Amino acid sequence: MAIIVTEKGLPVIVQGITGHQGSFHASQMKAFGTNVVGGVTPGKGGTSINGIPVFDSVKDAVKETGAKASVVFVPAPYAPDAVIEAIDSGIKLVVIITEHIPFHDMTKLKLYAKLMGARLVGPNGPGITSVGIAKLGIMPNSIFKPGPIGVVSRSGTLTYEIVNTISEAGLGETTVIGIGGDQVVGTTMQEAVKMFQQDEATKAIVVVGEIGGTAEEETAEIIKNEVNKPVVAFIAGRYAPPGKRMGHAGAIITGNKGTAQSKIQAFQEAGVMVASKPSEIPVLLRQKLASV
Amino acid sequence: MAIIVTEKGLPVIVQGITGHQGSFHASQMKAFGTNVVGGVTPGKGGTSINGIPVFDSVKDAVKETGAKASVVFVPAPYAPDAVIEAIDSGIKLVVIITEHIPFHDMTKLKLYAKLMGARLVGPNGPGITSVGIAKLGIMPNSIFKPGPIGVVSRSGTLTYEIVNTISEAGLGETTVIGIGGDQVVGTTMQEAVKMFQQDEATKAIVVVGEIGGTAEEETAEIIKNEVNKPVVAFIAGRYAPPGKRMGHAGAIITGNKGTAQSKIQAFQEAGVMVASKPSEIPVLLRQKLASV
Amino acid sequence: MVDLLEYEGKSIFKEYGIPVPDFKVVSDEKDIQDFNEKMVIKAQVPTGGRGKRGGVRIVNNKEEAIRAMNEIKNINFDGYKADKFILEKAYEIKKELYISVTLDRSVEMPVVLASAEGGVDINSVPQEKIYKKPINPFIGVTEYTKRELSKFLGLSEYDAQEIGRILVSLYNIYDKLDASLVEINPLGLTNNGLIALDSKITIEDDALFRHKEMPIRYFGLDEIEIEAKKKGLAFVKLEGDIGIIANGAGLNMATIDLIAQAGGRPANFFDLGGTDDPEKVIQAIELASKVTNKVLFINIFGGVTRCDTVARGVVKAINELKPKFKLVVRIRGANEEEGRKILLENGIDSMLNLDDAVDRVIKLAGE
Amino acid sequence: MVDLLEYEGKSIFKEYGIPVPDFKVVSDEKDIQDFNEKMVIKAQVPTGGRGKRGGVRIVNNKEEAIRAMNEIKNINFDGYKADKFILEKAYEIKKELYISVTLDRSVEMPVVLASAEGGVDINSVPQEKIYKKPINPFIGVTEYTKRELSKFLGLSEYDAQEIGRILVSLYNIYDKLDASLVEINPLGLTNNGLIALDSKITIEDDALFRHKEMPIRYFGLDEIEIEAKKKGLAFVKLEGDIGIIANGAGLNMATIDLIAQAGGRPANFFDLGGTDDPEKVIQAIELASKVTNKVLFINIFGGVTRCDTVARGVVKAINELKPKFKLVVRIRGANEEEGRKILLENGIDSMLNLDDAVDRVIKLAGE
Repeated sequence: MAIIVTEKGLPVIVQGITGHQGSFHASQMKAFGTNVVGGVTPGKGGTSINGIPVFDSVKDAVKETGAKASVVFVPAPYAPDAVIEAIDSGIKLVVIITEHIPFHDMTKLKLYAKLMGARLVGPNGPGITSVGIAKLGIMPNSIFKPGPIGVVSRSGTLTYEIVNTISEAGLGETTVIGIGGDQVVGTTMQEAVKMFQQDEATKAIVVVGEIGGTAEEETAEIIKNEVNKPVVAFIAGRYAPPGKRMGHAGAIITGNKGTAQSKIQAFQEAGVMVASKPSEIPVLLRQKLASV
Repeated sequence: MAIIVTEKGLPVIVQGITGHQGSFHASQMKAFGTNVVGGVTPGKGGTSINGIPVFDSVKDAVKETGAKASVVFVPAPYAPDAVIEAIDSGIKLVVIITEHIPFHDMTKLKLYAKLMGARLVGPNGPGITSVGIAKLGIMPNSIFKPGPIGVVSRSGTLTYEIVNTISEAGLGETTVIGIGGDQVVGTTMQEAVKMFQQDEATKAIVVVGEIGGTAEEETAEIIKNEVNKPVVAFIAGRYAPPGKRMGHAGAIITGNKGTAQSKIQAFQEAGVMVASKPSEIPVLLRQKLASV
Repeated sequence: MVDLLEYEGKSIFKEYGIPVPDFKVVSDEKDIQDFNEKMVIKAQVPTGGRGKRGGVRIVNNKEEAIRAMNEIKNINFDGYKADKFILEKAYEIKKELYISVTLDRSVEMPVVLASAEGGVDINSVPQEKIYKKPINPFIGVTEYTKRELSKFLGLSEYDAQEIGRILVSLYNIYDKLDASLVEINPLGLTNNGLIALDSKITIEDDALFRHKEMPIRYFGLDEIEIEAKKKGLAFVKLEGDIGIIANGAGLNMATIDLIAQAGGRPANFFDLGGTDDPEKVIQAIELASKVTNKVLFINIFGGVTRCDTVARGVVKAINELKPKFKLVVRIRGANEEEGRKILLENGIDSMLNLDDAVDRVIKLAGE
Repeated sequence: MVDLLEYEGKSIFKEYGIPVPDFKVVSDEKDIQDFNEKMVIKAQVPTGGRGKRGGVRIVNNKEEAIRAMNEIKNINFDGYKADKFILEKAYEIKKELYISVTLDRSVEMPVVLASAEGGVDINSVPQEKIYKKPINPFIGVTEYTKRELSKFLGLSEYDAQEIGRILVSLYNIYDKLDASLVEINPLGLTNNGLIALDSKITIEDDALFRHKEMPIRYFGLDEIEIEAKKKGLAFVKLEGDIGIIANGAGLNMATIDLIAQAGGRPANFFDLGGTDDPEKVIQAIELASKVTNKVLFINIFGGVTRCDTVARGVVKAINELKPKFKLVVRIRGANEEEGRKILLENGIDSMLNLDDAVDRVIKLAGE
């Protein structure tokens, strides 16, 4: 029915809820139908934001609300500690929206999450939405439509563009996961694709990649060996110059590594159709789904 | 059929094989029927000990022999690194015989093993023997007899005494695991008892505890809630004075914590028969097994 | 990213116990004292290949050193001129090795990379000649890794001890300074042990808040890129004439791709980011104007950044700046209707469909 | 275990940035200078409850200090006399707190324990008044733990910062010095912040190879226990008359239990350990002789230690030492037949069954 966020009514807290972004998106999530049961801001315990109770600590929030997932809007210098607090308090899914978390911290956080059996999504991404179930993050509520397409993306707004295109074409999505644009991310493209393969409701997968790193090449390898569902890919940054960080910390061609060409070639060799523009994605999806 | 060591022919290496203990017990393990495929001593690669090839590193040994488990005889100052080397080389079961490893190191090793999905047994224990399958450690080969009793113990020679008693009484063992006498051990009494409960071949469980810590009390709680097989316990140290470390680093009554009385009471409250001497254990086992 | 110069890196090496030659940093004739031994003078520039361009010279006395320095000062190193120099003893090197600690994005951990083929670009060394091993940050450098490393490099027992210490120091620098790369290339093997003959340390931008002591460097950046960076904006100058503003890095790259695929020439990458302040939009248009010759393409998919905010900013900017270039605005997402209305009321036509917008941009750019 | 004295612990606290009173260590009248304020003089002894015994006194000038010191020197602290004293300023304390970092065997990680009820034995404080929180060694002390802690202790914002720093320091001491306990009790809350009024640091024996700087302490040990410890043997003196040697800690404890249950009085715990050297057996018998009045019971289950080795050692020891006490030898396991034969050839009867052996011991002890 979806990946990662699969439980309707999953109790969610927002860490950093009293901030500008935190409070806005807590309300947006509620409007989407997410069961936002509380927020956390140290020192603001006992207050409330748009009817959502605020706690001093995740421990308090979990104790009072039974929260199982958290969305983190805490600024980068404090975000790693907020994530550890969530994990230590028994939260098993932590969606990190915060950008500019040093990758050194993420390396350790990711290992710690693995040790403690928690899953991280992000950082520096729009979060995850399972259509009809819950939204944990900042994707616009309006772009989704229930349907059979699983979307995994390294991007934020480009994801909205593509999801919107898919929805408008009359298709629709199971889960849309923005894994984040950093060098080290909690949930990888590779994992997401494997999960979509396992998910019964997902009939086809869209992978939105970009320059930098080798996640797409490794994903292509997985698709070749383990995925029998149709996959359509899009790669941003075909015309990006080498050695320049294109906004995302992870979007950089270093030496001859991480080029769009390399990724496109890897996908094509794995039998994945690579769209040349967002509007082509639903066209290719229809073709692929029709031929299954 | 057994716990932890369940695969006949499991390829095992011995780390520290060129030492006095390592070489002796490598041969003893072979004589028991363990598939000892190699040994590791840095700088001694290319030689052999009693027909067992020696490698410079675990990586080399795994590459050449396909080893899946390791028994560590490396002295305490170097043992933690040897364990990490084994884990990093893909070994999933590391039996640590070495004594006097600082508990600070064990705390970290245990977390690291969890992170990497490896199991540790020990340190400061006799290892683990699955009768008819393999022996990883230093228990005397002669004391075992195939049979339905699972034995978990914090002790070494006391385990031999008790296993010998069980064997001579015509019963016999599935797996005997010496978890080690330290404060922090790789596999706990609690885990072992849970595994024996799951193991079909094990019809009754013997728990050999001693003063210090709360492992027995916690085990009793597990037995009460999760175990329906007959359990017989023995607790050493009923007459041990408080505040004195009785040989094992973990065997100490601190304040009023860790007394034999507390452990005996906890077991009795969990419906466990507590033997007053080793020779009583097979008697109680026969009673319990007959009444099942 | 902050790339430290050789002398800065070597000072850090020294502090962390990595052997480096005794060096002096000189920038003027008067900094150079009399000497009478084989020394080397090296331009302190943040570019590779300075040796090939004559930025590294052997000198035997004060006069030669001054002459060399003055000559090097005239060399153009990828647009950079040297004003600082290292003057240090020239060692007899038996062998040049390579060692670094860097993030491996694939294993998501730091790795040590090492090779007995040092002194060249590590990317040109074949994989099988490179020792590569992850360092788990919860554990640090293990003893067995040190043994593997020295065996791989074929070092003597004495040097094995030293390379172990050097590796620990490199990892400590990586960890404590939030570096993305800590590299010694070449690591010289002499008769008296190992010595770091060069240094490369790169500090991650995102971690600079923890390292106020670090210099801020803009090497390799265009003037407008520097201006953007100072304002905390993500801006990359390209060679074309079509200015681009989009919100989000991925959408930005995709927009550039679409323009380029359609035959246009994008002038820049420029991520507006998430904002609800029209002033930010005005600032952005002002900046983009500086690289835009023909058309400015604003492509927004509203989420955190709402379309009406963008529209208000666009209107104000156009009125204030009265630009000569043409404008194509495409807005979708949050408050798109209100945004379109605001634009229309001010005589600015906007588009909803991305492909159509790209066509329009190309058409206008060709006029 | 090495228990550090207060002044040793406070020196470490100071080094790690934990606020302590300015203190002076004195042991003689000439160490004490003139002063004219409220000071406290404290016996440096490794026992609890020294205050109740008069080992801590308030003094207002040199003369009072000297008098107090000389008086304290005559106090018996569980068999220990004070020869060193801390002389430090007596603070105005608003509240006494408790904080420590120690291993929690149950969670298998270090934990911080803290309470607003300090100055008393933490074991006497009810659970709900103790803050307890594991510290994952891969992560260290987290910011949120500091917040929880200071909230639990009801500290002001100023003191909250300080308690956070103190906690980090305590954990660093625990980690860097391989301590099993690092305790401040009481931690004084003054008008000018927090201050460690006492210290307790215990270093783990097994880690002493990493801490050659640590003093070796035998406090609370009997002479024979000290002798055994110096030889690296595990020996605990008990009150009885039946000497015990067994191999293995568990078997040893079980042997003591069996003897005691049967009405005998064990004289000691003594783990022979694993050995294949008869000389070690002789040494052991020699040591055990010192506490044995009636019977020496040697109980061996052979594994690493083979029965024939033990037998050879026993024969030689008996011939050399010609002890007055009686001997019961019970051997099982590796090479038991050979061992029995060796003993028999030398006129020593041995037993195989443990219960029978215990009966024999009790019988002989009663004769």
